[in-house]
Amino acid sequence: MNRQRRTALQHGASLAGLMLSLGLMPGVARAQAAGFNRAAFDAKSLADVLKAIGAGTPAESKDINLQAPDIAENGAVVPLGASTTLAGVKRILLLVEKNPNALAAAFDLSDSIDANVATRVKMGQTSNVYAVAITADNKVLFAQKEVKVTLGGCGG
Amino acid sequence: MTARRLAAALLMCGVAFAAQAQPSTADGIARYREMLADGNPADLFEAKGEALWKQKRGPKGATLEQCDLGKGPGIVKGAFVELPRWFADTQRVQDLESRLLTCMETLQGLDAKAIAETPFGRGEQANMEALAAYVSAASRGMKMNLPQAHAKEREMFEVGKRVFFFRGGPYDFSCASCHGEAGKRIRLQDLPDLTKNPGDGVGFAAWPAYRVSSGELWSMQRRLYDCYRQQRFPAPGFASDATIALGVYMGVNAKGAESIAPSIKR
Amino acid sequence: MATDPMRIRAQAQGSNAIVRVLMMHEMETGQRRDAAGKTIPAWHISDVTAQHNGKTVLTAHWGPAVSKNPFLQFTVKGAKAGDKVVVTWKDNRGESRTDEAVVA
Amino acid sequence: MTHTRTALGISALIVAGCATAPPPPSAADLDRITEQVMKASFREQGIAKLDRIQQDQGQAACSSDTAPPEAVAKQIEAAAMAGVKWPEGGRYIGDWRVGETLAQNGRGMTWTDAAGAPSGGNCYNCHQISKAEISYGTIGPSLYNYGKLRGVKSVAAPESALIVQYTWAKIYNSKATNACSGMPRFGHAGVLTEAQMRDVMALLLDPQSPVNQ
Repeated sequence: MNRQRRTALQHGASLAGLMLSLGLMPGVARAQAAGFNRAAFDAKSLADVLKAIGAGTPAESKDINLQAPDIAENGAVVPLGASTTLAGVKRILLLVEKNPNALAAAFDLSDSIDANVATRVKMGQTSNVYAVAITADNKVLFAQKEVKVTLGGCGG
Repeated sequence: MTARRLAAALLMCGVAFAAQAQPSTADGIARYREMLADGNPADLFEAKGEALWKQKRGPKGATLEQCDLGKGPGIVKGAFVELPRWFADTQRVQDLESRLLTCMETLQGLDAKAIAETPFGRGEQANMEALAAYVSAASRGMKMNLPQAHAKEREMFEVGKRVFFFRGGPYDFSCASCHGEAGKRIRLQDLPDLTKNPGDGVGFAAWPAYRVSSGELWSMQRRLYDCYRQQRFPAPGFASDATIALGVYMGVNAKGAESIAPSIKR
Repeated sequence: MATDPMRIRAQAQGSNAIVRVLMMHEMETGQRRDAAGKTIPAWHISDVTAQHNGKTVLTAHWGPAVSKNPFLQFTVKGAKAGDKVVVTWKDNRGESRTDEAVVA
Repeated sequence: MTHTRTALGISALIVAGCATAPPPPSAADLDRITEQVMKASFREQGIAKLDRIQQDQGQAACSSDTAPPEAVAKQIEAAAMAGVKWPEGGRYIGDWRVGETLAQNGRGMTWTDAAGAPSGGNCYNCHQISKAEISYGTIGPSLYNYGKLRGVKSVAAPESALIVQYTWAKIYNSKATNACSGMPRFGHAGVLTEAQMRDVMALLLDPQSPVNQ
């Protein structure tokens, strides 16, 4: 239990770092949000980011609903979604911990969009995935889940 | 009863049952497939195929709208669930792809031989797969109903059965090695028993399909080509008689199965 | 402009509209090598925007980890049957594609 | 009536010089047509040459939905057993870790593989083997606890000799014990080398292997 919690906190810290350093924090760099943030998507791993920065601690939250399968028959297409009933969510991020670049997708939501988005991502191997929600008042909340990627048939 | 007693026992031990309950692998995979079913990228290929069907192309600058897929020129709906079938004009039993090839040649003036020799997913073969998606989609929800009235159709069924059971290659595999018995799987992939009707939307009634692993739309021709690759056989020619005979065998066996093509597959 | 159209389905549900989008794109990761061992450069949709009746309501930024032929689902609040939804994607080569749908 | 009409029809056709509605082809005709269809339909690609669809006796005898006659099956089994090459120096057991990697590996001998590229054992495609791997096939029987269930406490012990040799023969040429086995003849067909077979043997039989935990 303790070890799990520590791991979660570690991930949390690294996530905050990733977002802060790369101008993804709402209010920090609104203007940048309009364009694709190269650096954010180049981050090689959560650990890399953790090393570089250490600010902000996102909290794991039951209010964030991460939709992901327990097991994926093929890592090329893994459905991932995030939703929350919390008010004022401005941004949703979807990450895959063990991918070469952790961040898969970022969504900037206007007031007209429900905090409920879904897409599909590639996963190179079994990994934790994260859904992160950032509110207008800079609360950073996340949910995580392990998705098992199985080996395929025949030629595998 | 036993399950309830077990649950009670676990609770008494202070262990939350829910935390222990691991959904089975099969349930997990089923859930994964369910999540993918809504939003099948095969839709993209279907749309592309429809545009190609209606587009004037080739040296003759014609559309495929007069293509006879077996139910008369221009009739697309219901054609897929009756293919392969005998065609009097070509004096051949043809499957969907070989018939499209005929139409591309006769109506549009395209070079059928060159298309047959093009690798899958490239050039006109990519168009062929989109067309296959479009034509099959027009029969979605209909039941497989291949004709067997013509002697050549019956002959192709018998030949197809023999091809299906033909063992060869360094691994001694035939189609039947994997698809001759119900309830089997390779790794986690369920294998339909293609010697009988494997059920609605399974096996022959599920192809063409969007392949998640390659992100491409595979027609039955491509499905068979890759089966033979994994059987360690030499390569079957595109629209060759062996592949068409297999189509007749599997299609006739699937009589009454509801077509869900183009589906989505691992 | 990219030639292959998107498939956009926008369905009214209560006072909202659920929008599902499929886009035809390679989404090359930049991690793979070709037969000669040369890295195949990343090629992916980087930006997606959605408009509801002319107003931008959603902006997404994607890396190459989004699957080939991407799927996107979102929900527009206060959208009703007959409203127009426009989706645009842009990739890292500068290609783009815009398609629209009417909420049904 | 029907008979007369058919006879008349045939004579009329002979006059016309063409043939329609001939009697349905016999099983032998269909075998011959199938042979022609196979020959005309396949082309060599990469390392997969056309000799791969030249069937040997065992393949031909097991190419229908009915099993070959008992006598034929026995003959195939005896010939296969006689052809088993036993390992040099009686060394049957290698490294189960390498065996596990081989069992996971489903590559080799397709037309997309390079000539001479080592093949995997393909084992998990059809068999459950170690408990840890949940992605396993069910075409073949479960091999979990293979050695343990057969009482193998030491692979070198004399009482293990029979099961060790049986397993080697099974992997080398599955037809030695079952004429129409669905399993490739790994040794006979040169899919696996002798060293690789030793490693797969270890995976199944070594008491230290996770298969026997």
